[in-house]
Amino acid sequence: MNPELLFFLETVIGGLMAGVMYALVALGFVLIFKASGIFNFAQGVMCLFAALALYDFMAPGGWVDRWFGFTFPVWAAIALTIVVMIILAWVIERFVLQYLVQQEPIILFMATIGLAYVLEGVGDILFGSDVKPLDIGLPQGASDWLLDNFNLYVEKLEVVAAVTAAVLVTVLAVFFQRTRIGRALRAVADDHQAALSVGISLRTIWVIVWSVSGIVALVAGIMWGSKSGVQFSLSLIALKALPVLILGGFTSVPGAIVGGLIIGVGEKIAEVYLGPLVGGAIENWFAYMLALAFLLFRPQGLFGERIIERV
Amino acid sequence: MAVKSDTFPKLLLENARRFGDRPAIREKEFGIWQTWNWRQVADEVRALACGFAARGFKRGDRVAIVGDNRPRLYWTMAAAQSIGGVPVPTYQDAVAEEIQYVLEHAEVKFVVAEDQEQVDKILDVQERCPSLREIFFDDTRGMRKYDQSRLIDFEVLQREGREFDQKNPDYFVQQVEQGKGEDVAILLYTSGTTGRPKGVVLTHDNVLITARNGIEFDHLTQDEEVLAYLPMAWVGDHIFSYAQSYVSGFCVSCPENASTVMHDLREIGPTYFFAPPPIFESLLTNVMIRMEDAARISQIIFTYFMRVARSVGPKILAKEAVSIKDKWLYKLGHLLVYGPLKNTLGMSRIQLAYTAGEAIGPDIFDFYRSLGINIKQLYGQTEASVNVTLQPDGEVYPDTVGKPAPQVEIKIADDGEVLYRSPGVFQCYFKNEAETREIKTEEGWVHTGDAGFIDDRGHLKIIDRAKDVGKLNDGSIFAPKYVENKLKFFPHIKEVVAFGDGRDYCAVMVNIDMEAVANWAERNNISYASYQELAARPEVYQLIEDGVSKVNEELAADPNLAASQIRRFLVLHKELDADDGELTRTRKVRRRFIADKYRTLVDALYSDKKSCFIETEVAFEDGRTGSISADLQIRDLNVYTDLKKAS
Amino acid sequence: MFYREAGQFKTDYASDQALFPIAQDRWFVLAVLFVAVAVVPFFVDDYWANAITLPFLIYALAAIGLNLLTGYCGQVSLGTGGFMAVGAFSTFKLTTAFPELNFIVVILLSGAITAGVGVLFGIPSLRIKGFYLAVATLAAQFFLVWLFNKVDWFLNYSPTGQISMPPREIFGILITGPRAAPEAKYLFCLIFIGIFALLAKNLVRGRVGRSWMAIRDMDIAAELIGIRPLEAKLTAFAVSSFYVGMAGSLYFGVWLGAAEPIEAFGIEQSFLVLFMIIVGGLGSILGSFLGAAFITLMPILMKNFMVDGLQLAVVTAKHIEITMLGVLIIFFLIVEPHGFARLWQIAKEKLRLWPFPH
Amino acid sequence: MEGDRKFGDPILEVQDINLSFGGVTALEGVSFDILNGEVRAIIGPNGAGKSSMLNVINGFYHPQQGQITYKGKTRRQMRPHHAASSGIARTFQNIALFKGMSTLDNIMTGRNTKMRKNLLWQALYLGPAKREELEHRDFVEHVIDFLEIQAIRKTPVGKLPYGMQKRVELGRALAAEPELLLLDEPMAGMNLEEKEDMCRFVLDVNDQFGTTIALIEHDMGVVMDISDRVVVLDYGKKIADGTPEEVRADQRVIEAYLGVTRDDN
Repeated sequence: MNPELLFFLETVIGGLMAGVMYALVALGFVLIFKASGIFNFAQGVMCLFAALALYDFMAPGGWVDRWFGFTFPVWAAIALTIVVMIILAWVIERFVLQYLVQQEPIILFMATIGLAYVLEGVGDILFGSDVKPLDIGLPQGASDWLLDNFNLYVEKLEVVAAVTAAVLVTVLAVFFQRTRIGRALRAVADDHQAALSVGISLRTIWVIVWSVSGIVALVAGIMWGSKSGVQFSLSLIALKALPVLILGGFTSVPGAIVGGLIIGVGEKIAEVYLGPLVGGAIENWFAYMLALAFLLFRPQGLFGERIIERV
Repeated sequence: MAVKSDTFPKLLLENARRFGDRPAIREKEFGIWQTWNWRQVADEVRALACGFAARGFKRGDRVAIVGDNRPRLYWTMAAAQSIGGVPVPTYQDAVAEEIQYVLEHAEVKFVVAEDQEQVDKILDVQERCPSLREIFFDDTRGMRKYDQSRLIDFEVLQREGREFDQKNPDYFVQQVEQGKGEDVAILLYTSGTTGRPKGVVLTHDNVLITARNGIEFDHLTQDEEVLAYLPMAWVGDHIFSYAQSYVSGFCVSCPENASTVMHDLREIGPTYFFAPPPIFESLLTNVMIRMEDAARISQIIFTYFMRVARSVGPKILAKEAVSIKDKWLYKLGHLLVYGPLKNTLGMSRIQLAYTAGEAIGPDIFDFYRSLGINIKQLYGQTEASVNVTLQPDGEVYPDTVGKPAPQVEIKIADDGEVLYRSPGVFQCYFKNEAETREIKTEEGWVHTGDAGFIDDRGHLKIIDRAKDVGKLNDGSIFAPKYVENKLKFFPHIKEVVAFGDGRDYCAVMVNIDMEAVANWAERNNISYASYQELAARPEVYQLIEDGVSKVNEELAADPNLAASQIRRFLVLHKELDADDGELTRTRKVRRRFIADKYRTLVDALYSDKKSCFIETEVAFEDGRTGSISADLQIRDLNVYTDLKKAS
Repeated sequence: MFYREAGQFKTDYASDQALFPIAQDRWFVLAVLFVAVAVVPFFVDDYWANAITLPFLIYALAAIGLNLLTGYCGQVSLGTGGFMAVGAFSTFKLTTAFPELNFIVVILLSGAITAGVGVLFGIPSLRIKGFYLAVATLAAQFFLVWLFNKVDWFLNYSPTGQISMPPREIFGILITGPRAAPEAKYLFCLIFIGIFALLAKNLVRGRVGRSWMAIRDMDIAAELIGIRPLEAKLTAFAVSSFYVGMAGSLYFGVWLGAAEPIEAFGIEQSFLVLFMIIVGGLGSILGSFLGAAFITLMPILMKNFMVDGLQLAVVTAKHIEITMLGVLIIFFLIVEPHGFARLWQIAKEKLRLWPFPH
Repeated sequence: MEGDRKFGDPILEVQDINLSFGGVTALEGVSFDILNGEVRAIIGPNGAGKSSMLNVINGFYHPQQGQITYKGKTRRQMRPHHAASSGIARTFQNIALFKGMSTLDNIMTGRNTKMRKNLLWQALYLGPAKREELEHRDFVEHVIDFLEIQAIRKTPVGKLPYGMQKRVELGRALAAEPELLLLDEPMAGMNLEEKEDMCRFVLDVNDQFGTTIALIEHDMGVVMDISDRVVVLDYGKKIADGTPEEVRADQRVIEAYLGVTRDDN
């Protein structure tokens, strides 16, 4: 194959893989925004926090190791981390959100920024701020099969991430479509009263939503952590996911996924082909510009319907 | 001052000449206090007077003024007086028939009405006022739809006046010059507790000399701030807001409308203030009610410093010596409590406040004085151009109405009636020679109709209307008003009607004060659905009974009045109301009317019945009538016979 | 308690619409100004200037700027750091390119340039609203900082990647550079910010301010009664950016003296200023000052307490500080979501009504 | 009030207006006119397209077909700002006041199109800008006086009861000195007394300032009392047009109101 085309293909695939990761984080945002109208700025820090907790449960030298002299196997550590994220969701609802139910969206948004500070500070105090390699046994390195047969260089981890994301989305879709709680969650997005009529209190729903998005954060945290270690910068991937949200819409699950892929690919291509021309490091802002340019032509976003404004 | 101007128009021109740039009158309108200085007022009055003249107004013609306190209505007074006419202010809340009586009786030629509401009333009765020629209105709102032939916009009138003035430039000044002190200045209709209103004829001399004496007596200056909020038809407003303003040159402010008076009072912060006792009373009640919701700490501070104020405040106000500690405590109290309190009441700047018209509760009187507000009582009548007696500074007592005002002579008739003679004494009742002769003697003495006596301090003390003072069957004197007032000093009691003349004992009917009792009921978890239900609650009865007992205790202490102790009482199921004829427009009880209307109740009070059924006609605000009925309880009370125990 | 309003009546609209219609308020403001101008300078040393007064004043200016946009016009912006960078770099380029230019003119020009950039980044606000817009403003933040970092022209080809402020005088008094006296810096900022706070207050109580608030409260109704959303939103972006740009200019020129784009103008700056206006009170000029005071002073107090008082390691103290900042923000949002300005207003009402509760 | 009211030429004519949203038809071939100085009512069952009609008139909705003639100029569609600055003001069915502002400031926004002074002058609040602000304050105070809302002048509108908010909204529209005033259910949700007040204000506005009024109202009693002519819409079509008496007697109107039960009511 033409090496340039091959290079392009690799770039696109790399972009798609990165896009899957963005989509994962964006998914966490969408879940919470859909159910409660809260723009959860702490989503990124939740990924970091989940990854730190997971690391601590299984890695030598963590709190568990130091206090009890043993570490958990991977599956148990993941289960425990899930429990931690559920507890965290409960704590957030109990100590923060329930007092702010009636407030303006911007107040809730600020509260989640405050939350991000708290989680970051607590994470640092508990686990320290050094870089931790996260290894839960996911395959590393390039896929030999693709390299041999197509001469394509693709990270196995990224493939795993893509597959995991696909599975996660499917599970969530089933959860939302088929389970009673899931339907209640969808209802609450449209009408709080409707949700109450299903027989689940708003507060419970919020805890569930935050738990689910905590678990999504854990998955995202595992993927990013396995790729580049668990460190503070992990929380910054939240900033990466934001353009995805403008593109895909704050309330659309498919929007988050397709938006993530578009951003991932667009950014990768720009980085590779455009970056060198302007001095590099454009990945910080390019995604935003891409999303903005897109919005100018389609203000309702990817999957949004045209809004009829009424007075 | 070389020659004192002897009429209002001359005073106006003099003021405009001497201090034309000083504010003369203000009105809260369009969110701010619109102000006119003396020169502008003189100009407005001139245009108006010429307008009247252009429309055929002659010397001696009468102009009725119907409306709230408005600068233009005050100008109308001066304008009419300028060209030898007589202004006739009427009560703005009077119904059409009442206004019709005045318009017809006074043979009014022009009416200046405030707005559509007043115009409607006059149009209703215009056929019965043959002398009425034209109606002028101040507020054009909603007036476009009316037939405009006899209805003229105030501004149009002034425009015509200015044109007239240009053609006859000397007319106005000449007319003013023609005026003399002995000319009739104003015709004031007194509401009267019985019968038809009477038109009191006062001359410029009557009003101006009285006003001057008052100003000198209390050292008023042209820097006073006054809020004109009492009816223009009432002689008090005429003296305080009009005559004294013209004489001393101070500025008068008119509130935005009736509902904003308290707010406007606070904004203006008057230095010279007049209010009848009910207003002082409701302000105080309001303070107490608001304080009940206050935080604990503020309540403690408030209560403590109010106690300090009660003990030293009146002394400090009377410039008596107090201890250094008390002096500083009072200063601290002023910073923390009295100052803010006076501020919220709009009384921070009051130098002098008067109350009159009826007796004021000693508690209420002391409350204001202890805050450092120099409130005094006066005794007056329309027939005297107000002032008969005034309390001089330093001689202020809650139970007297003061010493004779300057140039006023007083004597007490054998039957206890108070008579006076002064430069303010009215000329006559308009078109009512008989009544005039009955009230005013050949020598110029006027019967007040009030019974009273001069105490050892030289102060006049009023106990009741002379004609109301009667005798119990045992021959002892009975002054119903005295008993009623004593009861009305309790915050939970709004109105009282006392009976006893020609009876074996004294019995009373009580009206509860809805606001105060409702508040008390809320605090004591007493539920009720209506006024009637609340009034009938046994707890409320007990509350009233406690008050009545206290009054009996006080009455027992006075040998002359011990026989007037109350034996039986009941609480009325409805509020006494001026619309039902039970009160006068000035909210005085019409005792005879009530005795007649509630004959069954009165009879029951003088039987041994424990309750009595009554059905009453009532008039609602929209003019409909209906009836309410109730089974009222009657309570018996013990009387104090042991004088020592009682005292 | 200290209010004596009886007798303070207004006879014309000018006095009714005055900034401080109540006399006691006027006296209070004059007293505060007197202390700030005539007393504080005697106590300002380098530490007080650089750690407390300058950050407070300069952040207050930035907070006013952001408050005009977010609090008054309802357009959430997360690009404050980027706009401050525009102000700072404009100042750097202008002072180095035109050494004769008066420093005040430089600041105003820097504000103007930032206003232009702000309008550019405000254009999306015409089509997108709420959080979509907030996220879009992040584009400004990241793009601008990247631009200043990458394009050497902005740095005057400085090999260290830093920019530093040359010394400049105003009326013969040194204001910038390491040799400038702390009290001179302080007074200069105080006067400058005082004037611009007043101008901002004037703006928000006039037609422009009402247009902004109308757009904020109900944009459709605003449009239908004749307010042009385009004009209102873009002027908000322009004026806001003008203020933020001037704050950036002072931040770099007077306070820091030297700056490195990524460090000094990162997204943390945007959040910090946003915190200030939330904690201080959205839609309040006074709140901008109170919020700036709180957010700048609180970490200092906390650090002093933990490092000097509890003898904690600096790193641990830093972590606790971040946590506490988060906790405090959440606490304030729960206790009084409308910020210090509302608390101030309530306290004032209480004082006016004392001893009555309402 | 005297019986015969005379009106001038049409101030506004809408012709053959078609409006649809993504396939859903809101208005279909609607034509009618509004004469200078009259009170014109637009009535019809819920969902008949009344509010849409007002939105077309002041340019918030752009019809796919038809034309609008306002003060002699014919256009395909209006623009909100143009409508506002050329003398069309309106109130809204669901109160659309600016919640964070006082009554005074809300009404002042109605003067916006009449204020000219630029940003700089305003920031300085000196000379012309101050004078302009105070002049408009004076005008607004007259509106406040007219609507008898002096006591709530400085109250934030969010704290006002519903009826008062409606009044403030009318004030905001009046502040623009409109030639054509559009009122979208001005009496909805009011008690009897408030309705009477509002009726009085509407008539007084019409009477005092000669303002032409087009209003949507559900209370038939009110409509019959205060309007000069009525246009009836049903399912986006005009079914009747004439004096209140004519309309009341119209068979199609009776059917629209009584004959057919709807689920959207």
